[in-house]
Amino acid sequence: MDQTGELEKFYRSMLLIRRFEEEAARAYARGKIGGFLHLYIGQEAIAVGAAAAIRIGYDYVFQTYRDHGTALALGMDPKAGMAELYGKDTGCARGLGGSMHFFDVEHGFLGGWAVVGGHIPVAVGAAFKARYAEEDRVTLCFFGEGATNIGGFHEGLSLAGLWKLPVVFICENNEYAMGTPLKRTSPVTDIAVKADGYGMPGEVLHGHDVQEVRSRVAAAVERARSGGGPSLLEIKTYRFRGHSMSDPGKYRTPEELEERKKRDPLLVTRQTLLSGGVDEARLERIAEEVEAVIAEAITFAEESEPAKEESMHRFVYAAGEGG
Amino acid sequence: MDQTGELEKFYRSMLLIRRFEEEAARAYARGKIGGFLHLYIGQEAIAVGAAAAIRIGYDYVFQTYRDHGTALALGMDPKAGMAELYGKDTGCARGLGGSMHFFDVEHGFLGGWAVVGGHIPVAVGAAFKARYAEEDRVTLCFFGEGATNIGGFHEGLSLAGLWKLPVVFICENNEYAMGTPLKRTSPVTDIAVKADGYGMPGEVLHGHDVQEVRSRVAAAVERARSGGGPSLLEIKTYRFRGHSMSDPGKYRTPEELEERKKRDPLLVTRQTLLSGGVDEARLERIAEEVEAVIAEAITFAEESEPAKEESMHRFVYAAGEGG
Amino acid sequence: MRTLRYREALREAMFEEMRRDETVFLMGEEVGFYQGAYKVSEGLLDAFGQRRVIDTPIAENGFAGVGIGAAMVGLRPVIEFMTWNFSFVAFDQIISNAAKVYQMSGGKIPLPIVFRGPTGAAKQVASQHSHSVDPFYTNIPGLWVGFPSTPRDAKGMLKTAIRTDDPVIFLEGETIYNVKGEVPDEEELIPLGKARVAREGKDCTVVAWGRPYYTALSAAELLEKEGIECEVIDPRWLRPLDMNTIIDSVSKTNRCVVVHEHWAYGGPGAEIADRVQRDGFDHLDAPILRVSNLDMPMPYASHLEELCLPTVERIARAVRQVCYREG
Amino acid sequence: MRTLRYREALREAMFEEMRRDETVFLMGEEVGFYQGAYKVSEGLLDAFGQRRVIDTPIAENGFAGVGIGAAMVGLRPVIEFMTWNFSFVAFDQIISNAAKVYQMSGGKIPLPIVFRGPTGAAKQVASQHSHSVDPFYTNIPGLWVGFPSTPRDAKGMLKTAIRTDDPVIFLEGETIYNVKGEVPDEEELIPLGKARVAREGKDCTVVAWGRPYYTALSAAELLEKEGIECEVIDPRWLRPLDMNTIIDSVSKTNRCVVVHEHWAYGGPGAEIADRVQRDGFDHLDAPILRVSNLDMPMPYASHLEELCLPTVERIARAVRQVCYREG
Ligand SMILES: Cc1ncc(C[n+]2csc(CCOP(=O)(O)OP(=O)(O)O)c2C)c(N)n1
Ligand SMILES: Cc1ncc(C[n+]2csc(CCOP(=O)(O)OP(=O)(O)O)c2C)c(N)n1
Ligand SMILES: [Mg+2]
Ligand SMILES: [Mg+2]
Repeated sequence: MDQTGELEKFYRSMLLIRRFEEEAARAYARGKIGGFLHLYIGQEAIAVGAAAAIRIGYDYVFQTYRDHGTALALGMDPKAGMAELYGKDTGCARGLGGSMHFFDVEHGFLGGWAVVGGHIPVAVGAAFKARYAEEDRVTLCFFGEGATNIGGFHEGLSLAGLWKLPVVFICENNEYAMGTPLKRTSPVTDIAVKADGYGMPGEVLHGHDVQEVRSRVAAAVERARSGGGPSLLEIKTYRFRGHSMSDPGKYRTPEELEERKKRDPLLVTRQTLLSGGVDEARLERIAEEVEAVIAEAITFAEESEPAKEESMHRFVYAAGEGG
Repeated sequence: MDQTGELEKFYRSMLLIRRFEEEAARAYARGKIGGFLHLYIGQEAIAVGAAAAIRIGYDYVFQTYRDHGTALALGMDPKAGMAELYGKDTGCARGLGGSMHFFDVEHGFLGGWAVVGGHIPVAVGAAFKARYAEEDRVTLCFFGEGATNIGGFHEGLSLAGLWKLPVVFICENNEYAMGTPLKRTSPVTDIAVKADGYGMPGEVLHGHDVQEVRSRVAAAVERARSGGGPSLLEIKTYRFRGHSMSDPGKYRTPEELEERKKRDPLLVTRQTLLSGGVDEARLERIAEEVEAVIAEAITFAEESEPAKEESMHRFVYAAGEGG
Repeated sequence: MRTLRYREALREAMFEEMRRDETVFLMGEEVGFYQGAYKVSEGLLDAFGQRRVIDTPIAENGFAGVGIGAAMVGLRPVIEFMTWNFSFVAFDQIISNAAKVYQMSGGKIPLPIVFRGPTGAAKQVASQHSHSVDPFYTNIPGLWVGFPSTPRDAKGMLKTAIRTDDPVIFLEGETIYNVKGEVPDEEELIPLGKARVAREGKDCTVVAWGRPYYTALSAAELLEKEGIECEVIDPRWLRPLDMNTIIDSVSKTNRCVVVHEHWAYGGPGAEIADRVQRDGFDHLDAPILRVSNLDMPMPYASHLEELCLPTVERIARAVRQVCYREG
Repeated sequence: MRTLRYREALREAMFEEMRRDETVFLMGEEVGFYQGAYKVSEGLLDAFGQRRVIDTPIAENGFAGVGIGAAMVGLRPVIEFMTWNFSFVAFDQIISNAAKVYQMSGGKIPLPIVFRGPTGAAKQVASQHSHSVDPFYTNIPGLWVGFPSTPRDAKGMLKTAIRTDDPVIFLEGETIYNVKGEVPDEEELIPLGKARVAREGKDCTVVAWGRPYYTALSAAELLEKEGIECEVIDPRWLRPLDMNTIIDSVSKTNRCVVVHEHWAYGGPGAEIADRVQRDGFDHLDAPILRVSNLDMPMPYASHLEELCLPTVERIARAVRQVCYREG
């Protein structure tokens, strides 16, 4: 695919995520969705760029509770995602998991984890398996900058560094952990600095340029795939919404938010496409296609059967008693 | 005190620790002492040098289960230490704690902790209190190189680095965590490298030279005391015995051990003293004094009353029901 | 008497104790500038400043340990877990350190510290965020465990917890932060280990705390119409348990149902049942029944979540059963 | 039949399962070159190499998580905790991740993983190293919990645990590693959730596992001389509990004593008592009694440690009491 064609695809994918979440937010306000809902709005280029850097369905991907974007970028059916948010049996986790626990095994999306730092060693375990089975699969492990002070981060990166496992750690540094800015949570402001202590390369890049994300992640993925061990990528980004639906985001100024919105990955990509010769009409068509997909997802979610009582009883143990 | 006078004092203190533990090992073999017994033999210069670098009884000190040396260097009565090993009521923890849980509040020795890494955040808490109370106390926190992969290490150092607390982290790198050499447990072989990630200075020094330990620790202590924040000191050392009494230490060669024994801190200090003009007779007298103290400690431990049943019932809660 | 919300009552307790005692401080994630994830600490930063209201990074093992260390040398920390689910990464600090310092030091170092925060299923926050921790912390000697159900108890028990010279596990019901109730104007300290008879009745003793306390009261009202009078007991403290109050009641009603929002296996639910059968054996006219969370990870979907929690109907059914009043 | 030590039986189970199934591996601290802190894994490194017998740094949260991740994508890890005391720093991995993956993924990702290691008080290792973890892990749906008492069960249960598609908490008695017993020559898989009647008797049912299982057998011998015949039941699996076997026995003996090496508050001890009073109410002629660890952190001194653990005398006293045979 040519450069513009690829960028168009990225644009479409980012727009899909954006629109999916905008509609999820509306459905939340209407009481159709409950619990916590953490939006990825503003960070879409990271999921989309990273997804383009791996072999989808072969490689493994782990994300936090802020997981819709990554799942969709990897190709999860938006219907299954929206139905999950609605607590329906057709959801990607049968309505048992909700927003924070998206799973899509076919696309290698291994969750959706809600305890900060807890999934990092787990992701390292998937990378361990690739080594064990002599497969050249790579694992991507996403987390926020707020996770870098917790034990799970340290132990996960220590083990990956020690064993030189094929995993790429992607820290989505959106400047805030709930209401707390990085400077009040970390003794060092560049997360990438921490890589040294784990014997792995650390890099910093910007998250609004989807092609940059793709190519920098691809380099780290290739290093991992070819036996060069893990890396820590710090991707600077920003979330435009509050931490979750209940957070009005008062800890930052409207000016800061406006400033950051100038680097909205969708805006930036749109401009690049336009100046690269793609016309408005084409972008309009993409938008329409996306709207159709989203509308379909919502209808599907609305009309699906509620999560089943049987599911909650059944999916506790995989083995019957007796082994 | 002049240089030699000071070194003589250090020598005496190191010898006391050495002899205390040799006798403890014998008592263990005779079944007088039970449980785990982790000897500090070979590492004495670290405890003694560090103790000389702080204000004893004002500053706070935390150690792992390998704690006899540090407690004695700070001035704990060897009688109370030996009685504790014997499980006697006169022990420093009334026979409830044993070898791994020495405590001596008067000398600022705040334990004796047996879960790897678990005491590191606790030590940071003591440093936090000094800041809170606007006191210029410093906290020393000792741990082995094996502890540097665990979450408690990371979280403790992150918080201390973030809040610039008055604490000196002393990693006694004796090359092994039980049977595992550092290169099989850490992605980086210089522990001090990890300091960068916590925004604090990291230094490496050698643990067989007690005066070097004293002066380097003193520098870090002064920095902490005067508001300059925490440091991480990696002190290279070696333990001459197994991990604990049940470990024959088969994972290392006799040659390696012999090699390392050439840097036995007692041997090295003895040689320095002799070449500094102290005569054999004087060292002999020190040895005799130490023997007398040890003999007294053993007699005391032997003759003391066993730990009391009442103690184990009483020291569960400090408050009565009713608050 | 004033009417306060449970959340406000907790805040008042902290406010008053911090005002009274300079060594008391509050530490946790988002307790300061954000005013608390559940707004329990709202206003405390303004009142006491950053020295005493301390926002931490996400490092529960770390800041729980910091609290323990600070308590060892003379402070009285209140450590907030944003929710008790996150105490699991600090579990070792609590069981191995907080619960042991006093004993390990041979009685030399008391440890006045309170760990507090919301517990239980909130609303659709799914399996990783819906744990009830009662069974874990009540097992451990060296800890006191309190779980207030009403605003009045929330305030009076938290004040007691802060003044106690031992580690206290202070569990707050995430779904009852908004509940209103009367709180006395004058200072009140609710003593450790004293239960409260919330409703008198002669037919069946119902023991319940936290959200199920309210569900049990509703069930009691329903049953009253059927001619069954429940005596509802709120233990308030889960460790130590006030068995005298419970046994006194059972010796009158001869029946007992325990209602709790934790999984059935073990925990205070089983402990109370065991102790009632043991100490009240001769009084019992029917087996003790329990109404618990269903034995499964909490599902996200709201209608399923409801099925997993104790309901009025399940409680009523259990009471009817022990009263042999089934249809 | 051959005579094996408990430790050897565990080793054989791992050896056979690793030989049988390439996806099974062993990971933990000192399991390889050091041959295991308690020598359970002796020889496995030689037999299977470093790819499948993996020494880890001291990072329980980390390597427990690695096991979980590896199990999610098709391996069958056996994760050794040097002792279960150190599982507390990995508690979150077990409760929030291992016990939840299958449900969170809507039944798509089973998690075949065994966490194993020694538990309970060893000998004078003091308060931080003497925990019994039974009460913590049995509370959690999504986990199976096994605790073999004999070499035969150790082998057959561990083999079952490794083949099961769910996370299994496998508790081994640190003080019974040396116990010898008969183990069949042919392959044996002890099914999940089946208890074993270790000794028949008509006067009192005694439920016990781990070290107290042996203490209970000794007490039964002592009591036999006094004319009291105990039926000793080893539950083998603490989750799920085989209540049928226990209730069948109680319906014959009409009395029950539960003996366990964990603190009294909650846990399997209280759960068994509660379920016996509930399901066996009409059979009971006396309250169910429990013989537990004393409710305090374990002291170091050996004579005090002994007092804290269930003794033959305490068990005998409880049995006499439920048989109304006190002097
Ligand atoms: C161990 C733990 N502690 C606290 C929380 C509550 N919590 C959820 S998200 C969050 C902030 C995380 O910030 P960051 O890692 O930067 O990710 P972001 O939300 O910005 O994507 C907190 C404190 C949690 N889920 N887990
Ligand atoms: C969390 C935890 N895991 C495992 C252990 C068992 N253990 C005790 S000491 C030790 C080795 C520690 O090595 P190091 O930190 O280098 O200290 P050293 O013994 O060499 O002084 C281990 C694995 C423990 N006490 N705590
Ligand atoms: Mg963030
Ligand atoms: Mg070491």
